[in-house]
Amino acid sequence: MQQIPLEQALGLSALLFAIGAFGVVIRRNAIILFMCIELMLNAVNLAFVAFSPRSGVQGQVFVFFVIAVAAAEAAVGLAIIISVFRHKESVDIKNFSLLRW
Amino acid sequence: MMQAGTVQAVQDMSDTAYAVSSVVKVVLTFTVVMVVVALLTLLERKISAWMQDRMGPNRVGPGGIGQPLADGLKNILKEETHPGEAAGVFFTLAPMLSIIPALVTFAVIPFAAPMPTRWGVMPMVVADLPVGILFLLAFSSLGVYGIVMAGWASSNKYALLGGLRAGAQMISYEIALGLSLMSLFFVVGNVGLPQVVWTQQRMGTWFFFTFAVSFAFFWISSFAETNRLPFDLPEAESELVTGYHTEYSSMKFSMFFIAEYAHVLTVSALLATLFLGGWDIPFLQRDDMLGFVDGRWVGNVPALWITLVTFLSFAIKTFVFIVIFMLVRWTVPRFRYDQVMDLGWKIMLPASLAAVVVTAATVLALDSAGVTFEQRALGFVPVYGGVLGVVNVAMLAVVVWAMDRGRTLSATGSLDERRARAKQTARLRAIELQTAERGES
Amino acid sequence: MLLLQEAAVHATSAAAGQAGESFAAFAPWLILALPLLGFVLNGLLSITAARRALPALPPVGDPHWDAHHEPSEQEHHAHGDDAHPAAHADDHGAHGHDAHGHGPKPATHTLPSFIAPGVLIAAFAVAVVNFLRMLAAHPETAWVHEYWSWMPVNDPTGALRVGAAIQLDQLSMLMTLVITGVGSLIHVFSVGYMKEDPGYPRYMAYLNLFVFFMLTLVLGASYPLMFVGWEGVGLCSYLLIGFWFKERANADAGKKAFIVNRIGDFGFLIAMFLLFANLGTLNFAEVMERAPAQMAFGGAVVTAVCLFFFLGAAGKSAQIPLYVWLPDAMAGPTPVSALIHAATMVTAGVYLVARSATLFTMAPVASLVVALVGTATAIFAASIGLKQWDIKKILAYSTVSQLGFMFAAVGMGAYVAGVFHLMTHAFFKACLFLGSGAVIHAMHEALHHTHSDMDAQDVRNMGGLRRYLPVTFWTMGIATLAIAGVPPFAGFFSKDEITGAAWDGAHGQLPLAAGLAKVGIDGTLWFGLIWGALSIAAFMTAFYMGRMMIYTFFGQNRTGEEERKHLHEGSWTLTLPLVVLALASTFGGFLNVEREVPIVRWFDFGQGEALHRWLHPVLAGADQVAEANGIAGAAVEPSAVPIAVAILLGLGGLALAWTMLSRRALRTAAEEPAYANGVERVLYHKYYVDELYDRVVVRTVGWLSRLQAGFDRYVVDGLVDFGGKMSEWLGVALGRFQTGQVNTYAFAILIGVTLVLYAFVHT
Amino acid sequence: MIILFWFFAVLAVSSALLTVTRKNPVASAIWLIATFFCLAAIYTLLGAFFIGIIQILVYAGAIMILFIFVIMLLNLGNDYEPDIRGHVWKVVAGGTSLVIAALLARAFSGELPAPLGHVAGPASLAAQTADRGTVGVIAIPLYTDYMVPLQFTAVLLLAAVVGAVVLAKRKV
Repeated sequence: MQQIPLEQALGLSALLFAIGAFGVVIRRNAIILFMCIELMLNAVNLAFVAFSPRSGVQGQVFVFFVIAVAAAEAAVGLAIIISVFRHKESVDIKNFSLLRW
Repeated sequence: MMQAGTVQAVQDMSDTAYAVSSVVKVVLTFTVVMVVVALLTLLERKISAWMQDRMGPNRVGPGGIGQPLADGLKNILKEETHPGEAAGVFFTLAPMLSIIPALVTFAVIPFAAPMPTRWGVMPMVVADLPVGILFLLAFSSLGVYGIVMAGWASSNKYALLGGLRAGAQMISYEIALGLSLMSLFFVVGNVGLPQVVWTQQRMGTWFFFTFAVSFAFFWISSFAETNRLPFDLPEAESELVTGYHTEYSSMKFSMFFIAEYAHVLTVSALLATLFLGGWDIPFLQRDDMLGFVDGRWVGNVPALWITLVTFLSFAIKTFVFIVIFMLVRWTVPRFRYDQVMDLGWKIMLPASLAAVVVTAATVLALDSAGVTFEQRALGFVPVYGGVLGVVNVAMLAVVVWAMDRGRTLSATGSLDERRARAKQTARLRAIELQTAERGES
Repeated sequence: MLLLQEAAVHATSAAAGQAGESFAAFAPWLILALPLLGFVLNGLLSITAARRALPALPPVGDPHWDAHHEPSEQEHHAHGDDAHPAAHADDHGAHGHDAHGHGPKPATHTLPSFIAPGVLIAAFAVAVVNFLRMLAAHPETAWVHEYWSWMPVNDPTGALRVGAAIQLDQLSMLMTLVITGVGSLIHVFSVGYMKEDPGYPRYMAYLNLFVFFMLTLVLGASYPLMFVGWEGVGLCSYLLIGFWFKERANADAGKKAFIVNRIGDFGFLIAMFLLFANLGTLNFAEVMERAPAQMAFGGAVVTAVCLFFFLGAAGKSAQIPLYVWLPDAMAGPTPVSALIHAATMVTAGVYLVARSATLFTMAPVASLVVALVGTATAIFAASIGLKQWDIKKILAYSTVSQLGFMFAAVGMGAYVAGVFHLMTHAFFKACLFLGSGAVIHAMHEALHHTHSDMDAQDVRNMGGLRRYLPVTFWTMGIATLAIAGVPPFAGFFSKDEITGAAWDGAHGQLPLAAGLAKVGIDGTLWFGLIWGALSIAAFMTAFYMGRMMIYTFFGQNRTGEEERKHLHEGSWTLTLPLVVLALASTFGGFLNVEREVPIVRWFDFGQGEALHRWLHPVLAGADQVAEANGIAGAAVEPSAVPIAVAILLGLGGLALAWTMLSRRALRTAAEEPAYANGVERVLYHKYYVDELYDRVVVRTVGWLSRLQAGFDRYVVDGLVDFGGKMSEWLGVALGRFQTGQVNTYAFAILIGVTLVLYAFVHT
Repeated sequence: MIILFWFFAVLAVSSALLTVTRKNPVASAIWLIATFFCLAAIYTLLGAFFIGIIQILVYAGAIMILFIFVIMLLNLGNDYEPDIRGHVWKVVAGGTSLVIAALLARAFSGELPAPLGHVAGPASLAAQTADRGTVGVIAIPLYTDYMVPLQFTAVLLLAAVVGAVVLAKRKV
């Protein structure tokens, strides 16, 4: 079985990361923003996993932690979105600017 | 039990043979499953009729055997309705999404002992994934997408409610489902389903006894996962019309139906595999084989007749579970929604957590005591599985009799509610009395 | 390395076990644990009592609330409040007679009466068992047992290893006996003296805690452990001086004691650091073993160590110039003064010097300083004592003076004499203090009945108490004879040994004299001076003690008609300790008499000088050092002169007091002026030392503090405020970038990531 | 293998792009799930079976369900407001993202640093998998070398659960 070249996997990771970052900048829907962030996290995960055939299993362990943290983040983030939605009737982040000067 | 001398006789398949056999297995399995599903609809109607003392379908073919075909034809030919407000693509996507996971899950279930062929020994499982049980958990959790999306895309409040209910219910019970399987990992030591079957063979006890708590919880959860009575809240006719598939008609509706029966079939097969020894034939030692581990054959020599008999064994076990599914449908009334959630979160989650801990402790104790799977007391009583089983049955008894205390398993509501109701009645009666007195005076 | 050291430690302890093979310590930890247990129990009781005494609703704006509304135990608050008659009068008016009902006391105020003395007596019993075993075995080396490792610091230069270890040898045994024995008696006395006080359980808890720390101090096998006890007793002293902390003056006295002691502790710490830096250990056994080898005789290091240790000792034992806290410490309850500020804690300094005898022998200059400071303190404090009117103040200055005697002794290398005097002093001074407590107790009760606002502690207000308090009179009389140095009472022998040592030194027959000669100082003149000064101090001691006794017990009673009816002896808990201590003061001196004294031969006390022989193993190290450096004392020629002088001075002082005062019609405080002429005035005002300290130290520090406060306020705060303002402006300016739009932030982060990546790729 | 990888890679990138650009949140979510599936496949191709299945189990099966759930609960999917920023933003952000992608690709294509880690070393993943099993290969370092992070993660998850409940509760 032929191994997948490391560079290609990493390139994919970079591309996905850039797409996610792009989404974070241009979207204003808080939920979609979250999803873009998840996309970026996944891009990083891919990089970790891509290294693991070469560098051992630690990369995968880290991915495990990233997934756990992502789950926690999603739970809290979505709860925040729900509670904000109750007040503002919207999930558009231009309404979430309470903490500015 | 293992016969080491026969290792050389068994050949592994070449890559090409493997690929060809895989395709054959996929096609065959799919066909068989679809046919069985079709027959299951008939079976259900027959059993329902039997339970209600009626005849059931009996017009198409002898004993109504052609009824599924007729139903299929009707559904294909019927007009498809598409609500104007429905969200286009998702409305169409939803039935597909619900049928796929049910079918895909079947891929990891071994349905017979490995079959010797001219090109080597063929494992009788579509895909012996190294992540077997996890694959199962992962894909069973995907079934919820189809239902949720169907409910949402219909733009119908009943459908949406049904979809949300289904989502919440399936997520809730998935936790207990996963946790109940955790205990099995301790003993099996791997997550492949063939290993599960093999471990049951070596241990001499099936897991329905060894992991009684897991068995009970998995079974209950599987009712919830298939949305069958008493957990059919997503499609509760009396409350939500028919829930998430209210707006569906013809083949799309049919696909939900097929998905449900496919799910029942898969879950029954899983229950058979995980807890009733899979294709293991009771009291027969010839079927004790695992497969190739690092290129070496582990277990007895495979033979064609063994494969056939074990398949029969597997089929019977699965059938037993299917029938029970259907019998339960007409036996137990539907839960109320809060009861469902109570059972899932307040009883099954803590109980399965506790069961995991106790089982882990027992396994640790047994391992430290140096007890092996093969060990037998009095020549035939399995020690390892026996001890675990006794512990588990005791735990199950504790769960059922001490923890529940008539809160969830009782059909008439929780103890608190009954008290509250009694109080309310008393108050109403007092008010009545007062008004009566006032009226008199 | 560490293992080797450990092995070595084990080997030495094993060797120690072999040398005193028949000495097996009997649960010495119990001696420590019992008072601690008492503290815990009493502490819990006191917390319970405090809980119960909590008000339901604290009234706002009523300063007298405490006095009025505390539970009924408050009613006899005034009884314990001996140091503050003004407050007593105040209280009095507030209560009236109606508050005097004797209701049943809650368990929190009855249990301590059994717990506190009980644990002490038990500890004393354990100590006695150990003492008897030690007496039988007479081990040559100390018994050291490490219970657990307390401060193991594994630094590369050489591990600091301080274990929670108990050292039992003849010196610590003696101290333990004194502490637990005298402590038991004083605890019993406290039961009678304090049981009406609302803070009774708290008092007993503190007292137990004090004993625990004091025992830690003497039983600890290393300087750090000793320091723990040292600080602990300081803490308890502070707590007990300020026991009636509702009075500002008491709290201040506590603080004064605490702060002055800190100066001394600083010295102790520096000495420990120096020791560790030079010897690499702080355990007594190892220090005494390594010191002669690793430090030069009379060198700067050992001298500095000893001087710093002496600074610590001066703080704790109230030597010039740090003695000022002790007279103020009389603000505490009288049994506290007896236990802490006369019998035990203040002698810790003497114990420290005796414990470090090896070091002090190696540092003749430091020893001479110790002796001179001790002598100066002795005569200085004695002279102040001449003109004090407060009975406790007289005793306080007497204590300072007697501590001076002890320091003079240990300074001159007469360690046994110092320890001997420490012991006898513990007996007679405790007796005197307790007696004064009994007197004050009686006076208070009498004055309380008539609501008089006379000072219950002023000797001018007493007079003729002999008839009303006979037991107190006789016991205090014995103690007075003892402190005045009248043979055959205890004080005579111990004090005589000290003056005798000075006499020997003046004739060059002391090892220290030889040691001084070795570093080029002629010590004989100094020792002569010391002898003279100590003799004068002894004479003054006899005089002021006689004066105190005469004012208190002789002549006309000056309390007044009505009060006189209420003067009576206290309960047995008050008198029993007095009697026991009086007996000890009478016969305690025979512990260390020379064989030549007739009475010793008469009673056949063995070879005589029992204490000398008893303490010999402890001081063996010092002797070895002296021998190794060729300064071991020449054969002492016994001389009758110092003995004769001592007897004459003691009797003479008492006689002078009798002739000067007894025939005069003594007058009350209202009639008798505090002082008559300039000398008396200076003495009455304690040489204005407190005022001097106030002017020189306190005010200077105050000015410096104000200066520093100004610097802090204007310069430091200004800078900080400027920083604050700056960030405020910056915040206002930079805040504009906070658009509140997450996208913008994300974009900013993205730009940053890009830059970092660029830098990463292009380097 | 390579072909499969490219197939899934192209699929992943296109569904990621669709995730970012779809106006409908549900559509975005569905496409994101598709991306996750592709990634799971790629993980499996890379030999990380366990991570691949966990990706589906956790991301697709739990996290995304939550997203969809919330979207539906708030009923955002039907009358969604257009929420994509203006063209200037799109161009600038797109440009920056491309620069980042290019820089990352550049960084990855250069001399990669030597494998870090002393724990398992660079021993080939396949050998370790054969030795310890699919799950064991992750589980053994997870429960030995990474025990403390694991515990912290557990605490974090618990905190998140409690936090989510408190936040989403109507009455506290």
